[in-house]
Amino acid sequence: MKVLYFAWLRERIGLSAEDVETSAETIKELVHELSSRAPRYEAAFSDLSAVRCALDQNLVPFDTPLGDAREVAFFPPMTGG
Amino acid sequence: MKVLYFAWLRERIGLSAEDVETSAETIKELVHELSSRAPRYEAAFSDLSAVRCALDQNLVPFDTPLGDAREVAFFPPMTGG
Amino acid sequence: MYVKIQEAAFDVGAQINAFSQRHSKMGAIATFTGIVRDNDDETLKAMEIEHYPGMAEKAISEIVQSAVERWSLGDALVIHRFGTLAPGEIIMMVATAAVHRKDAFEAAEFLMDYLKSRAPFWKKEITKEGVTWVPSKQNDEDALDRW
Amino acid sequence: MYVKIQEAAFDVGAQINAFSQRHSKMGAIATFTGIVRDNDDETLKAMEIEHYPGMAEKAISEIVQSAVERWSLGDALVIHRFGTLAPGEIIMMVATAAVHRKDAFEAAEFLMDYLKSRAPFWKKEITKEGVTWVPSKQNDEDALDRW
Repeated sequence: MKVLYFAWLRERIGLSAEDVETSAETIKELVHELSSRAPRYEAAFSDLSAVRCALDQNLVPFDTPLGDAREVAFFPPMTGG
Repeated sequence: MKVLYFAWLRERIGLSAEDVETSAETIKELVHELSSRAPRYEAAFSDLSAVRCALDQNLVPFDTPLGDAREVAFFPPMTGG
Repeated sequence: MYVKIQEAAFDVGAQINAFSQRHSKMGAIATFTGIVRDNDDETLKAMEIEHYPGMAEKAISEIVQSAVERWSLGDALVIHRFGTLAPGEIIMMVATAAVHRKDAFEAAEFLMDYLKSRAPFWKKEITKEGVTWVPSKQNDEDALDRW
Repeated sequence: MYVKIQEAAFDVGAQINAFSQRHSKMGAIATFTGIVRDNDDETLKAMEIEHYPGMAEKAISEIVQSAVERWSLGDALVIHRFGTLAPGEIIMMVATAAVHRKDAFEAAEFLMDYLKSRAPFWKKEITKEGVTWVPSKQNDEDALDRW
């Protein structure tokens, strides 16, 4: 699936998007998989209270099942307006 | 003093402004004086709950003393905006 | 502070652009524009707006002054027309500038609530059926309780 | 309903005039304009606005749709910019059209409150001292409790 990163998560991980093969069942499991890849992922995801996620462009909680979603995104709390 | 009438009070009394010599002490007394002049004044002032007044361009209650005010105005509740 | 009572039509967009530009150090601009609305039966031919010259400027300036004191406002603007207007024409506008959006919004609502029942204007509707002075509304009076 | 996410600057006044004209059968138009505000030390050089393309349009359209359903709105408009903006530049605007002013104001405030913490935009301040991601504010989050 496609994984997107925005704002300081993008900067910390050093990527804005990547394709990820995963057998994770939930977003949280995917976060654990990514965190175990490299310290830069671990640092980005070290405090999940500062991270929000969207599944197929809908804001959802971390325990949401990935299902057959095509796109998951991680970003800090939004500051629009 | 100068007495002004607006909206349906102006139409009912048939005047937009007039100079009035009065010894009334309050606006209410002035209203009674005017009402005794002619039926068209009496009709205009028959229900004071539907009338507002301003003394020297400040919205005030009917029991306000005329003092040395130069201008008193009578009108229906305002509908600006 | 800018308060203008006039018969002539005005360009709301140009006013808002100029106001925003004057207050570009503020982050938040709220505006309200009032338009002559046709009645439900679409029989309105014109709206005549009568005002009390002198007192209108004075009352609105006082309302604006109290808004500026009560909220953290950079500035506020009110333009209100009088005379004969057709349905669809713009009657009036307010604009407020503040650092925070809550101040800008609340002050604009406050100004509108006060203009509705404390600014010396009276509206007369001329319809195909006849002529009526628009009655004041109890809920416009009640709206003032909020402030 | 009109939702536009764009990098280009836009003319707020022209947008409001066109919106008002399209909805001249409504009596009430409320608008809000957000401007890049310099910080208190006046050291802001630029504001970079990052967004999530696709989701930004989707999230804002949903917010607007829920406002139109919840209030008696004739229509609503949101324009939000992304990219690099200088202090004093306009970031975004909303406009609402309704028969009654209360609906227009409340819906505009609702839209702003949701845009602040539910639309996928992130702001980075570039000052003389360095670069900082603007943190989300607890009172922006709390503002949603009102709705």
